[in-house]
Amino acid sequence: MDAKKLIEIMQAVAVKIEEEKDYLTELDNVIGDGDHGINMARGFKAVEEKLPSLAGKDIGIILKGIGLQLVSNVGGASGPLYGTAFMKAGAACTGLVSMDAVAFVQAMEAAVQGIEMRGKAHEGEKTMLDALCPALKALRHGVDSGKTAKAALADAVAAAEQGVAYTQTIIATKGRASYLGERSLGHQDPGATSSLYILQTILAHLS
Amino acid sequence: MDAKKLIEIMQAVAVKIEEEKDYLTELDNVIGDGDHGINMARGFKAVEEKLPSLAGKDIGIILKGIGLQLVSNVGGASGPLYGTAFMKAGAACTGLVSMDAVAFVQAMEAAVQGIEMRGKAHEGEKTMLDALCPALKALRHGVDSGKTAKAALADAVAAAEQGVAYTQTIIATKGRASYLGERSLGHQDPGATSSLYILQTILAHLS
Amino acid sequence: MKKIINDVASVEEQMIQGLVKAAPDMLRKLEYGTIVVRAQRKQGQVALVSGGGSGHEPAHAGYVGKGMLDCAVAGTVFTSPTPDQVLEGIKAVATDQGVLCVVKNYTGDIMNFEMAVEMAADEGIKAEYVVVNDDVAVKDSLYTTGRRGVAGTILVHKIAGAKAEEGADLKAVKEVAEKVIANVRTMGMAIAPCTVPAAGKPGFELAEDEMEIGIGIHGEPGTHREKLASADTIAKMLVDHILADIDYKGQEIVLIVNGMGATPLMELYIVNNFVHDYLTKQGITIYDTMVGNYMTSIEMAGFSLTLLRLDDEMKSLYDAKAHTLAWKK
Amino acid sequence: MKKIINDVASVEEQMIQGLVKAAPDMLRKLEYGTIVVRAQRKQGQVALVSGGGSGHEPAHAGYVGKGMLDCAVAGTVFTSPTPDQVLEGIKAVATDQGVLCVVKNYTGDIMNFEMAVEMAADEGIKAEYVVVNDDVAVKDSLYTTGRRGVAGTILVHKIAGAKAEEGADLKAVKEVAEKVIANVRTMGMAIAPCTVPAAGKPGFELAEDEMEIGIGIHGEPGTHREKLASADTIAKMLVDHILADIDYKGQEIVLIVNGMGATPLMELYIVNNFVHDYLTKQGITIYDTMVGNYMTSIEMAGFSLTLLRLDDEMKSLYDAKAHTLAWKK
Ligand SMILES: Nc1ncnc2c1ncn2[C@@H]1O[C@H](COP(=O)(O)OP(=O)(O)O)[C@@H](O)[C@H]1O
Ligand SMILES: Nc1ncnc2c1ncn2[C@@H]1O[C@H](COP(=O)(O)OP(=O)(O)O)[C@@H](O)[C@H]1O
Ligand SMILES: [Mg+2]
Ligand SMILES: [Mg+2]
Ligand SMILES: [Mg+2]
Ligand SMILES: [Mg+2]
Repeated sequence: MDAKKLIEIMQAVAVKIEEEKDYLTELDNVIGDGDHGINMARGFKAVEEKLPSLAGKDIGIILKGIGLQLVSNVGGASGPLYGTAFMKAGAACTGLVSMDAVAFVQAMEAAVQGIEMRGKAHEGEKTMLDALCPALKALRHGVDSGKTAKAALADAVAAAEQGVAYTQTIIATKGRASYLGERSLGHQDPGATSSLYILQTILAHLS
Repeated sequence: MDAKKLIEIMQAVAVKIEEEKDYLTELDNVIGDGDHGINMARGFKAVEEKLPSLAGKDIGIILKGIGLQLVSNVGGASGPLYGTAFMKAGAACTGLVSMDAVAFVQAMEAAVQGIEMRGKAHEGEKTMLDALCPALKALRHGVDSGKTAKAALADAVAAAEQGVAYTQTIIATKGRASYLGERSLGHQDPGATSSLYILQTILAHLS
Repeated sequence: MKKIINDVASVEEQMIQGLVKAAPDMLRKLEYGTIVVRAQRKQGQVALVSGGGSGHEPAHAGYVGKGMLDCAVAGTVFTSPTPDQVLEGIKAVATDQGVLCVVKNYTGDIMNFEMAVEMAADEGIKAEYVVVNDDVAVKDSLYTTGRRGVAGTILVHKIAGAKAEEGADLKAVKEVAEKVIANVRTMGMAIAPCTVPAAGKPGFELAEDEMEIGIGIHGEPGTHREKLASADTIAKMLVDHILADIDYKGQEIVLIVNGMGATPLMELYIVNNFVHDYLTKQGITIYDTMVGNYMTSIEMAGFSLTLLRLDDEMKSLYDAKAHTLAWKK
Repeated sequence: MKKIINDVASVEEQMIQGLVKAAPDMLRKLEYGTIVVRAQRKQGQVALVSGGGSGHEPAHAGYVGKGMLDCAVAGTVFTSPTPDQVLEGIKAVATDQGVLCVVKNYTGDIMNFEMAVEMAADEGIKAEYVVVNDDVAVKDSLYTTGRRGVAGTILVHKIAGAKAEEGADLKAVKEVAEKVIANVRTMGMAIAPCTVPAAGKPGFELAEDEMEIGIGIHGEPGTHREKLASADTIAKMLVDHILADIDYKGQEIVLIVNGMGATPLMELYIVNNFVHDYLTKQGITIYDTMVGNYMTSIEMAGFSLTLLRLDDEMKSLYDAKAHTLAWKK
């Protein structure tokens, strides 16, 4: 994947998020405060507007630029989290003009660590990490065992899907859903769902 | 009608008003502030509680006592109006231990004048006066032409019924309904309706 | 009907008790009825009494205190208090300088206060009253009951209250009250009705896309119904109605953006954002703005706009210190 | 959704503009974002910055002014402002004495303010923050996000604001803020939900006879649902919950009966009537009572109760002069 492709993919992510805005908000309405889709759509719209000015830059700069846009436009919990994720991924890709499978794993590793650090959370707390951590594991495993980036990412998406389903079965201990205690059981986490959408869109647009 | 009968009739009026409380409130809801039945029921409940202590008094004192209870328990527009009506009727009956047809006319005349004076209103403004003024006219005419009190009162009730129906056809220029302007058309005046109920109850219990 | 109350019959009594308990050093409830007076009785100055039905909180008990009212007499919800209750209030605060009652223009309120003032006179108390009629939604004419008294009433409390506190005599206090009345105009609207507890259901019903224009403060329907419009459109309509009655151009005014009880401040500020610019563009100078719930209709959702034209006397009385539950200056 | 607004996208901007226009001599809006600061910038004293999502009006911009906040940063409705916005606010009011941010305990608020404070430090500004977590509806535990910050936050604004105004240094201002946080507890309920403008429909739905207990201030459902009960029953339940967390017996407290936005004062006073007597009976002394809409959830109907245990320092700071839109002392 080169920088041009990355920009193309991020444009597609912005479209996808806008499409799923109402659904993500609906999910957040049940166990949160009903704004996740709104927040994400606002942020990715800002990203979309920023992308043209990032064209021609290296992958590190593009990812950091996206992270900054998310941090300063999403707000709420998901803003700093996704923002940190992209900024950390960018830092892991400093100077790269294209990304191979190994770089992709490293970027995603940095992103997930960034979220864990910023959110003081880990897998199993009914957050976006329940999609991202299994996805990262699957991605790393796939790449380590010699799969193509696309094939490994397909595994990651499948793992993220399972992770999203898993969020329905656990009680939230982080984020607003944690205020509901047992009442959060049976409901899908909005942040995990938006993470899945991002991974799905990357996969769909990988050549 | 002697003082004992008067007390009996007023007890019946209190029962009737309580029965019609919701309907009167409903009428007031449409063109007023939805409390006429509540106000009247509160007032006549106080009257009912007071009646035993008025037993044995003359008619003038009983009517004044009722008026005072209404003034100090009904509130709103109807309180001072009905209160003044009964107090003026009482003043017209000072010292009487029983009331003949002529005295009845004089009492009712005083009552209606009291309302006109206190409310600065006259017939045709969509108020209780649209029941009471025609009723008074019919009563006076009946008694003047030699009818019994009961027969004349029957005429008065019939006139009041027509008056109540008439209130549906005119625009209010007094009371809260006047704020509605043309929108008050087609709706029956709650105060005229409660006046009719009082007259009907007196008629039903006259021997 | 969904309300946080105990039972319908005790709403007024418990509310007034709860209000007094919020400021026991400042306020006292009389034994007789739902009547609130200052804890420290005024001496040697004109005393101000107001009141009316309950359901307009913080009016009127929220305006009892230094610089404003001496006494507020509360009737049951939306029903004028009775003459004996008003008389009780008058007697509890009357001074040798006399008492001024501030009455809103409703048939019931006027008759009950009028009777009370007559009864007070019989007991040797110098009592008079003024009638507030600021609501331009209602046409004023010799042949009707005239305009209603609504949110502008609190400006009468404030300015006449300051005058009384200064030690002015009854004539002067009454005069300044009447000056406020002559210069204050209001108009209101609602997007959702209110429910009188004892009635158990709303005074009118509105569809999701409807609003009622020209509402009063007693849950009654307004002068007409329209499709719900934007905040700016509604606010412009109300202001235009007011300016058609008094042309405030070139004047200095106080503006009240008043919530009807259930309107979030968010919406009131959005309204103020428009009204401020719109008035300024017409050459009207906004001396001060009040945004909040000042004269409500229980849980009605909607707002009213009030404009008062100031002169130097009213301005300095408006600025004078006041210490009440709902208005501190 | 039935609201008096212009369009969903401009709610926050127009609201903040309208708020500032209500007190142009006292408040100023920054060009960048929906950020409100005092018109006269403080010099040589610690500056206080607070904020969070919009929808809690009058919080927080209504508490900007002498004796309380220096700056309020408003995000979109119920969404924490972003770090660059908070940073902008910090920079607009920072003094050489430093800045204290008052943050309510939500993941989003904490992360965004934390990043802003880090960024401020990079620019050489001495900035710290405290986290308010007064809501006992939520269990506090090492393994959760802990209790939420709700209405008790305004007592932090008031008391830490007075300390800053006195000229105390950042350490002392932060300490007294943390003392308030340690001693303040809140719990709330709702009988009707609110609607985030951008979402267009309510956060939860309740039947005519249901209420939600343990609600927060972001339209989210509470900890559980019950059949609607009487005002006294509800109030007792909330107080008991609070007293189970901190035993206020024998203490002097400030009590806040806070409306959630659409609750009529009538109902809040009825609640106060019970709470006052109930607390007094348990040997708790009520030093002062505040009844009104202080920390709202747009047009949610319901209320919360807040208790703050006072000591001499907090008492005198609580009593200190304050001049803001929503709190005058
Ligand atoms: N501490 C955390 N760590 C990781 N993810 C979190 C954390 N807190 C919340 N989230 C994620 O953020 C999502 C909510 O985002 P959003 O609704 O935009 O913010 P807010 O909760 O402030 O309204 C949750 O569904 C969850 O996946
Ligand atoms: N000026 C008036 N003269 C005579 N009757 C009046 C006048 N104003 C109002 N009424 C009567 O009073 C009735 C309303 O009474 P009520 O609802 O108890 O008082 P309020 O209008 O104060 O709520 C009206 O239906 C009308 O018949
Ligand atoms: Mg959310
Ligand atoms: Mg009525
Ligand atoms: Mg009435
Ligand atoms: Mg949010």
